[in-house]
Amino acid sequence: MRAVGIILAGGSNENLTDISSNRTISAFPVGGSYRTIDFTMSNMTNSGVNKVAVITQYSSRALLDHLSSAKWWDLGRKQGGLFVFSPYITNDNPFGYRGTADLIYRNISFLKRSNEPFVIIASGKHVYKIDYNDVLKYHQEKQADITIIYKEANYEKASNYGVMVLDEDKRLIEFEEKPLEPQTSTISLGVYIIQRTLLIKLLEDLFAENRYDFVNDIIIRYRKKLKIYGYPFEGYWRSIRSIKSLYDVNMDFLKKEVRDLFFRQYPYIATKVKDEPPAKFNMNSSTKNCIVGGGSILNGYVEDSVLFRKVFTGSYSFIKNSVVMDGSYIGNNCYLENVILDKEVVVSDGRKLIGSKEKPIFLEKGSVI
Amino acid sequence: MRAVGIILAGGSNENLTDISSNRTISAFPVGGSYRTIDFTMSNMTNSGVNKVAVITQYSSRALLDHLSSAKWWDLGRKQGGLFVFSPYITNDNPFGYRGTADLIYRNISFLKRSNEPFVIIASGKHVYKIDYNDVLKYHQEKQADITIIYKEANYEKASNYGVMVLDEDKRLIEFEEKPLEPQTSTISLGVYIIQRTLLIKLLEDLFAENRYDFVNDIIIRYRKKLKIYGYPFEGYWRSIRSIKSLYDVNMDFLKKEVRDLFFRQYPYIATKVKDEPPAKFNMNSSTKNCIVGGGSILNGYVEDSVLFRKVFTGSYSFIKNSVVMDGSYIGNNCYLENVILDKEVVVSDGRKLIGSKEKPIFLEKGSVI
Amino acid sequence: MRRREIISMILAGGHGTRLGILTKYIAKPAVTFGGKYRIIDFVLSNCINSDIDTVGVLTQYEPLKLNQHIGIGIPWDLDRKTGGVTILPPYIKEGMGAWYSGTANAIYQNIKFIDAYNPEYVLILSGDHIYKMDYSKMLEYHKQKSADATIAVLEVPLEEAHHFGIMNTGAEDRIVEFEEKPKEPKSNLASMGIYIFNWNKLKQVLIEDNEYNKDSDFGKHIIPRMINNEDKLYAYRFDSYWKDVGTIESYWQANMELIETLPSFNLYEEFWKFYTNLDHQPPQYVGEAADVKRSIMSEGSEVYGNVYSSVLGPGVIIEEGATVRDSIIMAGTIIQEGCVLDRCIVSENCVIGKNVIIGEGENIANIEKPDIYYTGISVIGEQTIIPDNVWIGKNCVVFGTTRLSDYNDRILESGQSLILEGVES
Amino acid sequence: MRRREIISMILAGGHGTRLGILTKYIAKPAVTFGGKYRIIDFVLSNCINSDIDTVGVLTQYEPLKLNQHIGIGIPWDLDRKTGGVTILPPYIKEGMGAWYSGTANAIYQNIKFIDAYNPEYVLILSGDHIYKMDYSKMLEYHKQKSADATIAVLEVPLEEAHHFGIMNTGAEDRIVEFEEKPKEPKSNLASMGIYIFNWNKLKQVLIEDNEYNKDSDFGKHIIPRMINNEDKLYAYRFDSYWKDVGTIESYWQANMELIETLPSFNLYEEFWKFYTNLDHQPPQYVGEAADVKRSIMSEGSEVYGNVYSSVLGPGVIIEEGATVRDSIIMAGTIIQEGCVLDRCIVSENCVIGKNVIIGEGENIANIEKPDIYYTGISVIGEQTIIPDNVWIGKNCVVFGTTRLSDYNDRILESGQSLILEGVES
Repeated sequence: MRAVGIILAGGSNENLTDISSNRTISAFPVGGSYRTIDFTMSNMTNSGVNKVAVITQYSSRALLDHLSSAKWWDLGRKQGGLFVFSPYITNDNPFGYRGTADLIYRNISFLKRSNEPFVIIASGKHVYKIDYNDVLKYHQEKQADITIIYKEANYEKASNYGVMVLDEDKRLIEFEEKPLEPQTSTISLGVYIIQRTLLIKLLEDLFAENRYDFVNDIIIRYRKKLKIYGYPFEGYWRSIRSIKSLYDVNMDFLKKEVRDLFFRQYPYIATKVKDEPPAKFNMNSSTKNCIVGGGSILNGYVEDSVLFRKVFTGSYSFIKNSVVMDGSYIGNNCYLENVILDKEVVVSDGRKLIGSKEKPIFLEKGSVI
Repeated sequence: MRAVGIILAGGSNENLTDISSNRTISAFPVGGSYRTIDFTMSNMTNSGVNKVAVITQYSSRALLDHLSSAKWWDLGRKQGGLFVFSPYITNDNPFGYRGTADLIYRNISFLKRSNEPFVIIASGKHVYKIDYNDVLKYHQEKQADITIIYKEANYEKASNYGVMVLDEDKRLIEFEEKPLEPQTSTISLGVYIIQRTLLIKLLEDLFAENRYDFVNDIIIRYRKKLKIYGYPFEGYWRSIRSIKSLYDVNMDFLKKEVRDLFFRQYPYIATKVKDEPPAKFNMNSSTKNCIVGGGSILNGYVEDSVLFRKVFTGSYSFIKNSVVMDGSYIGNNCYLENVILDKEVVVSDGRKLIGSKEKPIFLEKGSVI
Repeated sequence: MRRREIISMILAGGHGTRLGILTKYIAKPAVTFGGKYRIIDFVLSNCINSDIDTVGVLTQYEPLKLNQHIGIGIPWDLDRKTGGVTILPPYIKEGMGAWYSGTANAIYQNIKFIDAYNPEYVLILSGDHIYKMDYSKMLEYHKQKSADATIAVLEVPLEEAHHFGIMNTGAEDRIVEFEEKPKEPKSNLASMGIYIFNWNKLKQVLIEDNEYNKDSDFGKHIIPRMINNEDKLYAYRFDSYWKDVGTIESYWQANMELIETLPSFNLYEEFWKFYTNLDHQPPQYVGEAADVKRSIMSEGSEVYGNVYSSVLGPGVIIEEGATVRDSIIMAGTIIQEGCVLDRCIVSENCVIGKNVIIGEGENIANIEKPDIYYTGISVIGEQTIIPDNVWIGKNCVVFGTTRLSDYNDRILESGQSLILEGVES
Repeated sequence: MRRREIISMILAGGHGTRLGILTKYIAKPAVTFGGKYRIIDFVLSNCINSDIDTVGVLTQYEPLKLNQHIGIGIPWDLDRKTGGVTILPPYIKEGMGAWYSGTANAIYQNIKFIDAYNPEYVLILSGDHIYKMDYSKMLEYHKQKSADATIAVLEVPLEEAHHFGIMNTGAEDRIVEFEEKPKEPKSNLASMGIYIFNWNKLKQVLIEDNEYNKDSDFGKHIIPRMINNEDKLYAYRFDSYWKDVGTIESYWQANMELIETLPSFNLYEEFWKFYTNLDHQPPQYVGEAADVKRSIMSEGSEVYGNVYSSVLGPGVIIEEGATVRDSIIMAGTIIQEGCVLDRCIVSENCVIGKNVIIGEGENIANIEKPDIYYTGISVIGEQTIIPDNVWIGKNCVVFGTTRLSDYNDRILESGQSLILEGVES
């Protein structure tokens, strides 16, 4: 693959809107075994990209831990295949977060030292599967300066995203970020392919003008000057932005077509290996339509739920429509419905928690109730 | 080894005093093939420490590049054997550098998640060889809370260091940082062994009181409350603090006993592998009392100098008493005496540069003259 | 090269013929166990958990799967610049080749490999056993005793002692005699095939013994020779779970023990994890109409049917309406709708067609290999395909891409074998 | 497992007998070259520089040093979770062992290994050659031609063509005939032993050929069979530096070429680096009284004496007053005070005592092995010790811990051999 990858794994505006967690979205557990960033990481490496920079603004410890070894994505190279850039302070650069383009600009030496002609810029908070080679081929066919991956969304939802107007040839005409009244329902997935040297030049020009935002100062500002094209994506794609979307994406994995796409169809999604033993279903357990992670030990009843690794459920407990993350412990005689337990939550014997599908109850990491 | 290592690789007060370089001292080239930090890194791994955190304040790109793969020190573990912590900004922690203890406190989770009973805290700017197992054994025999490695220095030099007063049993009585009139010539080498749980407790207490300095707020403040002992070190030891000391340490490697200590006596100093071919001595070259790094091609005359890797010298050029770092190019008919060329300096044909041993000329990285 | 205090040599060359079809194309240490593991994972994990970071694995029989599994040692943190895990097959020296002809001969042929690390001690292990052991404690004991060799022993019931290599000990557990499968055992201390030797001593004895025994074996030659030399040999008593899964029945039994509510061999302890090479690790799924009880399921397995008292490997699919009971289903196998499996071992990547019944009928020992298949367990070899609506009895063996025409009226009677050759990959 | 478009198989099993004592205990691909490298480094580096990340190395003869050198592949960035470098020695299948009996037979025995990566193409290389080649360009050519096999060829002087395997080509360089060392060559296109095959095609031909030739060889059997089958074979012309360092003289010559001011084989190009396994890499040192000219020195070597037109390996020490000329001194060897060496090859970790003279006298071919040592070069085997004040002539071979008593009046005349056996390690 003739491209390097940049994954934007969390800026200041990228925390879940409705909880006060320090964890960036990219580090949130998805689908029983994964972290959100695994999907984009695996898309990169499965497409043959073998040099990836993950740029974080708030460098959550969870994300750094997850990426502490590059082995799982086979990016462990002598001179580094996986680079994790956290912001750092120098005399020249005493600023905090100023924008997505600023995040990349601060690590421009990564781009300058590469030889690959193209750069793929993607977000770490999306769940999808793609071969970027197809996009790159399209980019070259169109002789585009920038290619943006897009999707047709429900009109109502479009106002949450960057909305694009494309001409017949799929060249970008207009781009509006979270418009009040979207002109179309064509939404940008925030994934870009661009020539490496062009990106370096744009970033340097921007910085000289004190501009720092990729969408406003590059895509929108240059939409006429550059040849920017849209590449249509049609498969499963979700963006995690809220507790509700975290819940919904996890529940999606109870659908066979979603499981088959990510679990059974080659190429696979790679993640940090956890070395848990097989899941154990004891005598009186009952399990219906559930995902159950390795190392879990089940004694109770579970229905329509996603259980991550090392979950313990006690006897006569009942769990329904819930998401239970790694290492959580549910005692005997509990009742949980429409609940999200973050990692390592302890639910004591006999507790009852009932949320709604629209507003599931969320218990933060390590809570004991 | 039952200890984890912490290497302090550069705080705000740790730049070379007499040049305006962004590079931390830990990343400076020493001895023809190494970076300063390699000595402490290798001391750690050669002593069997297999979990090392390098904490940087100003995270110079050179240092990060040098540490980008843990393979060279055989610290590449599934869950990470080498951790590089750069400062990061969170809502809780918007501060810049506040002190050595603060640097460690910010990464206290590294200590909390470890199981090893001891911690070795060392600096990344020292050149020496030691087996920390001997120090640990001494620490346990003395039933010390903290053990500080010390050395007897020239009295005149002591005022540049932390000066210790020890009783007969080598227990610390007084400690003064850079005293105007040193009471003794016993200087601290800034290397400490301490119980992990004690360190965690001290750091948490300190932080609660808004104290941030390891020497002032732990060593000096607790000197009577804790059992702090000195461990005498007698071998070659240098600290790099200035251009002059950088020059002197490099020149030391022209002495057989220094070369034998670091190059020939087991265990060896490990460094990032550079894959340069053998050094090449062409027909008309002449080389006397010189270190010459791999990949260098020599055509001129060189005497009493240290040439790093990939240095090129042109015909009829004369180099004496100089230090030439990686990738520098010296044209034909040049004359260099008492000069330090940082990396990738280009000296054009016919140039003449003469410094003094007391004040060598320093050319910054990438200069062209 | 950095010197090592101790290095470990794992004998993984055994053919494991008593495991029948399970070891037809793979070495015994590479056979899966407990769903997601392979047998060798247990000793490899014991090594790294005991802080031994240099391991040689001696192979010679069908090592491909073992090589692929071990790779460069990443799962066990044994991918090192120096040390780590090294596969050691036989090789040609000065124009002469030699296969490993005995356990000690295999070590003899690798003296140079060991010498390169200049270790003080060498730990000899077998790649065939399932147990948890902290070898660093055994090493401590060895040093304490100033022993030349220390041999781990298990107390077995005296009436079974004649199946084992028995150590007769004197004061302070010093070994005074070794008897291989004695008819009238004098003690019940059975050798576990785990030895620590002072390397200098062992090297000398290996070279000496090679003069006399070209098929030098630890139990038969080296230990007796050392006792004879009055070297200091001590027994190290071990009293926890240890299994040699050498037969179909013991292999099946050991797997079944894992599904107990409180298993005698516990995989779930945080401080002594077992590691394996599993690249793709999606979670397990249990379907709407499924019933799973008293069972363990590995990564990526999916159950839509009924699974009772069984062990499922990674990626296994049990389709709707199928019932699997008291069985071991290995990685990647699919059990289609309506099947009924009882006391079966189905190897990796098989496809069992719809409504197939396996394991019913009379308990007649296998006719061709009655010493291997006789406890009622039917075994299906790897990559086997069984067509729809077939009925297979007890103690049967099936291997290969079988078709309806290979069965007599859709039936394979108890004790029959159906092995199609030449379908290697 | 991730599928690979192309994987590379390196034949590294050769004994290299024409290199005499240099290959006594190590396989030819593991012999050092150019100071710090080993011969196999060149093809391994070519592979990774050509973006091929999956490499099998077929070994069988004395592979210990080769195994240690390759390790898990870190120096070549071939330490991968899947793919990377794998050492492939022969093994026992279903109770039967088989050494590799020919170049193609070695690939035949590893069909399963290759199949596991399901590659479209397989690149077959020899581990014995020194050259730079971008295999990705050869692959492009292979695809362009829609070839079944592509063979790299070198144009040699027609009068030397009878030493080589010669490809006779028709239109567009399609190969119509292959002749091994033809007496009357019809073309000057010599096979370099570098082949790209479509894997499916090669696999089929290997299986077919195995029926007839148990010692199946690419040149002798596979290529002729494919030409006979009217498969599409093309020659890929290569016109840069390529050396088979198969004899003492050609090995010495190729080393000497590296020290030219403008060498025909340039190690110093930034965009095509060669990688090797060198753990400890202190810089070189040249002493006060030293004179070093027209020479290359590897990491950690130190010269206090005179070195002219020579190649020094890592860690070599040339003491004060010693003179080394036109020689190759390998890793870790010490040449003590007052020695004079002329046209010598001194292997790894030797100690040459004070005032020893080697390489003077009449050019008499070696008496025992006149076909190996006859060009005036004397060769000292690895770990040899030579006592002080000894005089050794031309075309001599010395190996072992020699003492004064082993020499006749301190002299070993030209053409004599002094080989002490049984000093392996």
